[in-house]
Amino acid sequence: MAKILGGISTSHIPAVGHAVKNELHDDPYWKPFFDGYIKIHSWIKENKPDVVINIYNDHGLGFFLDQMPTFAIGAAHEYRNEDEGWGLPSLDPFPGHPEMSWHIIESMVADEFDITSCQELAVDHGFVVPMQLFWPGAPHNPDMPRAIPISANTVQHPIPTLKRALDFGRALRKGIESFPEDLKVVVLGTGGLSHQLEGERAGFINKEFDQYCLENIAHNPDLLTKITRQELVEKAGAQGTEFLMWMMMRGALGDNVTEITRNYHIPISNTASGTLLLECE
Amino acid sequence: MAKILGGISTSHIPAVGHAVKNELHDDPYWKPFFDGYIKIHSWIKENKPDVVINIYNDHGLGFFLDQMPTFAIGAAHEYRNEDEGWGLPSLDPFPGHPEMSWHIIESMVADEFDITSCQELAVDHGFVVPMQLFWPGAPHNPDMPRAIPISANTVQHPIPTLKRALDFGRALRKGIESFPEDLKVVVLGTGGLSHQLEGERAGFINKEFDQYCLENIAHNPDLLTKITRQELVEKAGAQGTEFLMWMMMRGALGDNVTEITRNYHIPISNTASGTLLLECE
Amino acid sequence: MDQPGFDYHIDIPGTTLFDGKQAMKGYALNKMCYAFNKEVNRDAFAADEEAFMESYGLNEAHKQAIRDRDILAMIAAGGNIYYLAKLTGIFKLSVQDVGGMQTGMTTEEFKQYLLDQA
Amino acid sequence: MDQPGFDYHIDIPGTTLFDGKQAMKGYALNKMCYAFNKEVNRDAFAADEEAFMESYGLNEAHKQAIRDRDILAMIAAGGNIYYLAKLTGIFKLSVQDVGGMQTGMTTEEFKQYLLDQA
Ligand SMILES: [Fe+3]
Ligand SMILES: [Fe+3]
Repeated sequence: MAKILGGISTSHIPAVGHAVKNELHDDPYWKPFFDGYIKIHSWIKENKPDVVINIYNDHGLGFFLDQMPTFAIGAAHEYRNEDEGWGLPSLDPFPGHPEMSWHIIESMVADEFDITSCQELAVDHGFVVPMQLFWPGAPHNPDMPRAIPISANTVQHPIPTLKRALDFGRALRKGIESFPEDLKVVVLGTGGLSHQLEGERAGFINKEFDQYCLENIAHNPDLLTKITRQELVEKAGAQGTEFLMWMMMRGALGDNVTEITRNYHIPISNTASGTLLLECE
Repeated sequence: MAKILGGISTSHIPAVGHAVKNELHDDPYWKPFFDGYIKIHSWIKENKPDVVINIYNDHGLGFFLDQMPTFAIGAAHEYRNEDEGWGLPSLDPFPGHPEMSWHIIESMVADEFDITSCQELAVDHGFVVPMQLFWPGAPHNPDMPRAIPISANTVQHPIPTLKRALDFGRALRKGIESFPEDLKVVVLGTGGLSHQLEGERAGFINKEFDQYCLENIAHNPDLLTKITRQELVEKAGAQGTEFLMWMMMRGALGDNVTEITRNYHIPISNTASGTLLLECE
Repeated sequence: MDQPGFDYHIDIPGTTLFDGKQAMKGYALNKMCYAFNKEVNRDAFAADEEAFMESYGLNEAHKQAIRDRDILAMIAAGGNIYYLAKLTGIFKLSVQDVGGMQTGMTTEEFKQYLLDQA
Repeated sequence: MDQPGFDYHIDIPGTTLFDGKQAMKGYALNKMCYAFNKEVNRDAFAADEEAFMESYGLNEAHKQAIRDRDILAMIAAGGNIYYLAKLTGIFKLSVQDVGGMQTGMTTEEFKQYLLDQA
């Protein structure tokens, strides 16, 4: 049966793609950020997952408002990284694992999650930047696992509640663990932490709230479901709602986890960046 | 507050559009079918609903497999009826009620239904044929209510369970009834009853099973949630899964309903056609 | 829950459930058929079937089933009847023609079969 | 449940929640910006802004906000920042430029404001 090794959450700021391309790892602005990924690289090298479930939020590439799903799961043979409007060169496609995708979708729809299945899906920086961070040279890193993208809506309110996000992860765990092949799986939760791009409050960052989330997500995630979505916007900023992805990831890791590494740094671009590696017990 | 008057379920066979256009109401093949709608016409004339929630299943016009939602709710100013591939002339657009759409979507996402919101949606015969049946000349019938389409996936397995469909309707009821304007609402459930288009079993019809569903949906809908989706395919035929729409409609009507009229006729095209008008108590 | 293991679906003779397994096989075929919602694509297919199929990346099983007008083979190759209906529309086949072709009946026999179930 | 009535959202100063009300106002604007994912549309916009806006059915509030390069006005007119970012990319504005424009700071001041929150 498939086994979940652990989960890794990270911010997915577009500027990171640029920094990676230009090898700015030792630049004074970037060093405190990239240093957060050293232990993650060793963990990945040691554990070599076969499949990566990448929980991210699309930013207006894969989905538009004409049909905006709350939860979408990729079920394609590969996922193309396309131009998001800035003319940046796109990475090569990421190979998928449609058999496992369908297994998960079957399990989750049976468990009353109203999934949008995506047999074709263009993936943006929310999906790609974490792949580049964890598997340098992605998708051409020799250890690159096959990928399954899962996207949650943070573009159009109403967005899912924090409770629904955590429950989504728990149902996802059941779907992954019942897959009959012996595969090692890692789950990513990408986005956040506090930031806001629009309005007179642009540039808003909330260190205290981010620390509260980081303190509780590993061992007390249910506490965080008390946060309403409006509070989340207020305290994490309009785009800090991406913390929902961290909750989805957390749900997939089971009750007990060990924190392997954590990093928090202000600012990268407009964002308070955070990373967390949780290993399943 | 908005009030749900009742629900009307009906088959939505494409051939009906053709029969309506050619005024075949008194043709011997069609008369037993069209006679099923006489009482429904009087009920609509008496009650004059302001809004029609049309729960149907798209057949490959509004959605494709690239992004296939389990439950989609329209949130557009109008809905276009487009060519489904047969070159038939399309009806004029149906005016929507986006304010009520968003109210319902807010309510249902808060209640943990993972809605796909659709701010642009082409509607096919599943939506249009029932409108033509109930409001002759639609959308230009003077009594034509504003419309909100809701589509459930019956194209790509896994489809939602009968229990989830009924629960969807119950959550929908809560969303409609909390809308603060005094509007009269009718809920449609379109599709079914037993039929199968593909395979060596094409032409399959199951009178006994249809009657069982018709007997129980008004006063004992929870009993029908015991039917698994595989059983539904086996007993109702591959396209008889459209009965899910009837379950969704039923959920929206509350505990107690009065049956005003019922019709069942074999065959129209490949389908056992059925109609039911249930009034809320 | 009605799907205990990896094989979610019961065997229903004469019925191919369009699940993930079928969808993986038929994506290109279904995508082409979905395009037939638009008249311009129907016309392009009619003008040059082979070129149009090639442009949608159909595999040989898809193509041969279409060349043979063999509905059962299209379904076996991953076709979904809702999308295939747009193709059979181009071939001027009614739902009853398609029913007859799949069940080995003439269209008249198939119509009678339906009537007999009343 | 955190939305008791018809007004679902609390007031957060300086923040416009992109909910159904905003979405209804901004659909044409956002649809145009979504099209900027493709280079051909970015080029067409750059070649003739007015004609391109007209072809997407933008209303006068949308158009004037774009003519003025006024981000806050675009948001007030129903624009969503994720789609607008594709437009501001065409204008060669960085995320920090956009932040400064909305908060009345220079880009350098805005960058310092971010650093000061460390
Ligand atoms: Fe993001
Ligand atoms: Fe149908």
